[in-house]
Amino acid sequence: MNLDDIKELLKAVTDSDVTELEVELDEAKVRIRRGAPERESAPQPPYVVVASGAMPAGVTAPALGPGPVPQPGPTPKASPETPEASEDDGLTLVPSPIVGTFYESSAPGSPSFVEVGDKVAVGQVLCIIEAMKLMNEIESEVAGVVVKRFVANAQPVEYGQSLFAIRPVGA
Amino acid sequence: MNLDDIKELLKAVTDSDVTELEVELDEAKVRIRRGAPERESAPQPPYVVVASGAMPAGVTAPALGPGPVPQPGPTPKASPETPEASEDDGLTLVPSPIVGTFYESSAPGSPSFVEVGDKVAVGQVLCIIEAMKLMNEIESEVAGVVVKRFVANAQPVEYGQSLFAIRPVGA
Amino acid sequence: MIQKILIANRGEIALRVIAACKDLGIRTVAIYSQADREALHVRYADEALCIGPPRSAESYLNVPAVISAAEITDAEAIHPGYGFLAEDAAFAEVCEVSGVNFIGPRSDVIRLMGDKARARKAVAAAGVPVLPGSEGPVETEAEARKEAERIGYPVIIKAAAGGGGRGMRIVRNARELEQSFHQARHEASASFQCADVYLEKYIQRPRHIEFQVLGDQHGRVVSLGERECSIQRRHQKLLEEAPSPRVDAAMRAEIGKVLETALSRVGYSNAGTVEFLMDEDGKLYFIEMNARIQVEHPVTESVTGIDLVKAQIRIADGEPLDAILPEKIEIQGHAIECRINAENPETFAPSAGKVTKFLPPSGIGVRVETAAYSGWFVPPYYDSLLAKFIATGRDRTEAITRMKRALEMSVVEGVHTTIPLHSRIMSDEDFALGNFDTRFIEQLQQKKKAASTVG
Amino acid sequence: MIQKILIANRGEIALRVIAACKDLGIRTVAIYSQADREALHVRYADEALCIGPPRSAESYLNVPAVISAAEITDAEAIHPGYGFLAEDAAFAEVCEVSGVNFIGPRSDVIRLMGDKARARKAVAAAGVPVLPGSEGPVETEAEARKEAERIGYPVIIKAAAGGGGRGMRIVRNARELEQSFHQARHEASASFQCADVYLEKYIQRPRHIEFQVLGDQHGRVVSLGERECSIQRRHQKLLEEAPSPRVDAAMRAEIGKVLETALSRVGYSNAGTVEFLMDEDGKLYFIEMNARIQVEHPVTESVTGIDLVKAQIRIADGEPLDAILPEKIEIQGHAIECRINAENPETFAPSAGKVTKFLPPSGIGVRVETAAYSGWFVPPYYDSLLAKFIATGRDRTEAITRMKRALEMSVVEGVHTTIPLHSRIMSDEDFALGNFDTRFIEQLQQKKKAASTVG
Repeated sequence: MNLDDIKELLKAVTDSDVTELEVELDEAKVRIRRGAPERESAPQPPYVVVASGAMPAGVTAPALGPGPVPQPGPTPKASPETPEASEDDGLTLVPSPIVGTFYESSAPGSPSFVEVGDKVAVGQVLCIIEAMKLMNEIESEVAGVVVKRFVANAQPVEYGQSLFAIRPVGA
Repeated sequence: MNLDDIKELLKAVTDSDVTELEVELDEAKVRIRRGAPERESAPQPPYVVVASGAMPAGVTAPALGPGPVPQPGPTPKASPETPEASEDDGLTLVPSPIVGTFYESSAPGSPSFVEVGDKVAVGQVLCIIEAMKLMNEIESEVAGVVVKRFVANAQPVEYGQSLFAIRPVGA
Repeated sequence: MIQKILIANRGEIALRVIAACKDLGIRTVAIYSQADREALHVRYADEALCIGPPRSAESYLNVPAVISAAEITDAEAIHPGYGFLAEDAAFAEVCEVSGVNFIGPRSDVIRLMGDKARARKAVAAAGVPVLPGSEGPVETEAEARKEAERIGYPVIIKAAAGGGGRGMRIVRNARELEQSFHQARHEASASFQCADVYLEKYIQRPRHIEFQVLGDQHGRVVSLGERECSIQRRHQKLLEEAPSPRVDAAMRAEIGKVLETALSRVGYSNAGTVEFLMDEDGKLYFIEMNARIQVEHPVTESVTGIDLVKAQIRIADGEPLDAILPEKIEIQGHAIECRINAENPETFAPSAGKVTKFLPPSGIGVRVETAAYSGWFVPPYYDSLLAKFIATGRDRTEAITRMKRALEMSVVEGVHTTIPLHSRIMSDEDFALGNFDTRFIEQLQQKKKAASTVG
Repeated sequence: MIQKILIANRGEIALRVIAACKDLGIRTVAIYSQADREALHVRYADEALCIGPPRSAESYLNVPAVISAAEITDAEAIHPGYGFLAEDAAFAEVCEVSGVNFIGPRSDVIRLMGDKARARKAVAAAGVPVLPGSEGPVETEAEARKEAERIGYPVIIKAAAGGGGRGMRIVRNARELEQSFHQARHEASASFQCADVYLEKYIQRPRHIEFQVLGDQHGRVVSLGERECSIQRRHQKLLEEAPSPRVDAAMRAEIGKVLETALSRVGYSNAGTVEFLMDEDGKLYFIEMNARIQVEHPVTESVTGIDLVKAQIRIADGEPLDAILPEKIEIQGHAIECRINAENPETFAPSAGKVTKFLPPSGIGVRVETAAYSGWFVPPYYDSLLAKFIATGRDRTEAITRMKRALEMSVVEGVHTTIPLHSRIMSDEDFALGNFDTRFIEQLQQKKKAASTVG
């Protein structure tokens, strides 16, 4: 059974008036439910919550794989700020591609590469991340307007931490 | 069984007035439900609910919910037989009120108190459970017909284990 | 050789007994109430039998059901664990007449130890130091007054049949005596259906210290050293350790020797614990004996290397202590046990419910005893003990350090636990120095309150 | 004194290092890949930092990211655990030049030990018995033939830069030599970018035995006795124990002494393991040295009472072994470790996925090292070690009994594990007698097949 098969099953269930479907086929296990899930999270017997919570557990999860892991990890304690903006708002987040220290300008006292409100072009330098004494220029991958900066000058950043939010031109 | 078979089953269920269907065919297992899961929201204390389903089974168990306590608990390894009948079929199950040994008659060689097919009245003795050398007569709480006996003569029974299924008069 | 044992208990102690049986190659029968179908002792035993509804009176305390379960499963012996039927002399007697091997002392010895006044008299006769007190029950106020003056104020009045603090009255001077005496008799009568009370010397700041003993069925009794159990709240132990920071080798040997003589004389067999109070000068006074395995037995196991539950079973099977114990009992290192209860750490209200996450600690120097797991539902019918964390080290400091780490590197979610309280104890200076008595927890709570008032 | 340590690893070993740091009062920094956001080392460390995407090459093996993480968190030292960067001499060197304290041997010593031929020469010079073999790489077929005749058939040809069985060829007689020599060079070249091969005496039924050592930065090296690691499958250890059923006190002392001299001479510091093969006559031959803490270190900890990871950190901090170790190293009791891998116990195929239920064993004589928990997702990117169960006992029999019980009283659902395989090992007669060599697992599988054919 592959992802397409599961999608097909989903459609079939949607077209029927069935509320629950479980399939065990070869090595795969699929369980589909729908309708009033509020009830289950309320005064339900405990194990039902377990079953319903994390979607069809078992085999489907692996299939989805890690991929773009959702940010809210358990304790990224080192990251003091977390982005509130998201791509849903039409904004593009610029994540740090490496671990290091964020610098807003090329040297102390120099003007910042960009300020909130600035227009930026593709390839324009947004900031520097220093790692092991190397200054890595971070360039914008979109053209747009800088809407927010998440990190203070000289602040450490972890991999994937959001640095800027940019509203792409035309968005 | 393949996907098309499952889709066909889904359609068949939708077109029928069946609320639940379970199929085990070769290596495959399919379970389909529809309609509101009233049974799950039954006002049972959670631990009782836990007690009911065949918990270790993993995914299917939680969905089953409480209902008419199916015997296959986690490891009542001492109970060799389990009832298939349930109150849903209009049958009344007679559970053993104590731990002990089941006897069908008052003495070896004597006729059984009741046989399958017999009519029984309220208060009529169905069997004896011996515990600590004491013979405890188990009386029927309903009037009806004995439809099934779950336990062999001289077999040990645990608390709550089903002994008989009785179809109440008029049911 | 015993082939099959029925475990008349639940929770972590049921698992503890299953482990000992497995280590001895003995088959096990678990019994359970309807509330415990998902319990681990049901899963890990070779057989399991439902014996009744959730309420203990109708299941774990239901003697006919328990005996009957042993009969239909052909179990030759019953291990009662602690609590429930463990110190019920009548149950032990039913086992004896039913031909079931009760893993514990004889029923008459259990009965003797259950009567505090008689127990005290019995051990005092063999030289065990007891609290100065009345010889048996005190019937009249006049008699009580005379005894109090002989013992010296303050004194404490206790119910002869009592336990758990009920029916106790502290009397600081002659003026308070009359009222307290009558109140104590009244409470004793109401709580235990027996108005008998006795008088004892009252220790202001006692430490609670207990000795672990093992006796075989051939008249030999051996002391395995002491446990320090002063960290309690309302007479409920929260934390135990071995050895005690206040008992040295000489005192351990001296008390051990006198206990061995005294208990051998009363025919004590199997595991037992002799409880003492220690006064401010470090003197020990016998208070009572518990004729069973205790919750806190693992700390003794850790420092002696002896598996006490295995020993219990082998004793019940008739083996002599010579075959079970090493020639010389040595106390090595230090061990601490924290009781992780499903309780609010501030109010101590029991917290039943679903344990949504349960990640026990692990690693070097850490032992865990538990029947909990992620997704388990703590039933409201039984005690609130969720797990025991036991940390061992070469010395007390190392044991404390490791316990601190174990408390930090574990997760319990869904119910309140006493973990935060234990973390505070582990960081307390007086605890680190071994400076504490049975009022420690009370003082710790006050310290916290004071700190939060200042802040 | 080191104040903060960055742990350049994940899984159970990261938790093990966090525990040691907590026991020493040192703060910890966890690093993690995007696949490990829900990992316990992230939860239990004082700080945690995401350093890259799931693939190890871009995260745990990414030297600039690791060093940078240490810099921005002000960690003064890095503990590499095992695997990943643990024996990467270049990484150790980067640490040295970056002023970060690498918790392990000096980079030049790691480099020496990484070159098997040089390592062998170095220890042989100091009197450590080595397998009869060629002095360094053998360049031509003629040279190989001469060496093989000197050593005596069977011989084995190995890649100088190799490991894990690749590039190895067994040669049973002169006729096979030509083809095997060229094949081995070809494989070595393809696998390790270096065609150099050397020759060694081939032992038909070897046992794998290794010695744990600790060296301080002041020239002192101490041996902590051996571990028996013969239970392997395709050179992957599955079960280890200490002591070895085939090493007696005299041999332990003799090998220990010669190792202490040899490793002191090469300037070895921190923890390390010296691997030997034992031939059918019980003679030991050095094969290689691992310049790191090993997966199986807990069995040595259990029988010596020494916390090896704490020792590593204190050594890196400059403390002498005199301060860290007791005066005399004593081996007490017996310990066995079972590696519980998320693998199919028949096919050994890794089994990534969600661990729906994880109930580790607990109780007397059982230690667990794990980073797994109910609901955790075993990522497919890293090794398959789910947990280590360590059982200790007064003797080997007790340790086996307790391990058997631990395997029975634990639950892992959602992924396959090697638990059933270990249960079979624990019940095997030859294992109980200590009669086994590195082909044990192969034979066990054959036994099972034979049994099922008969049945």
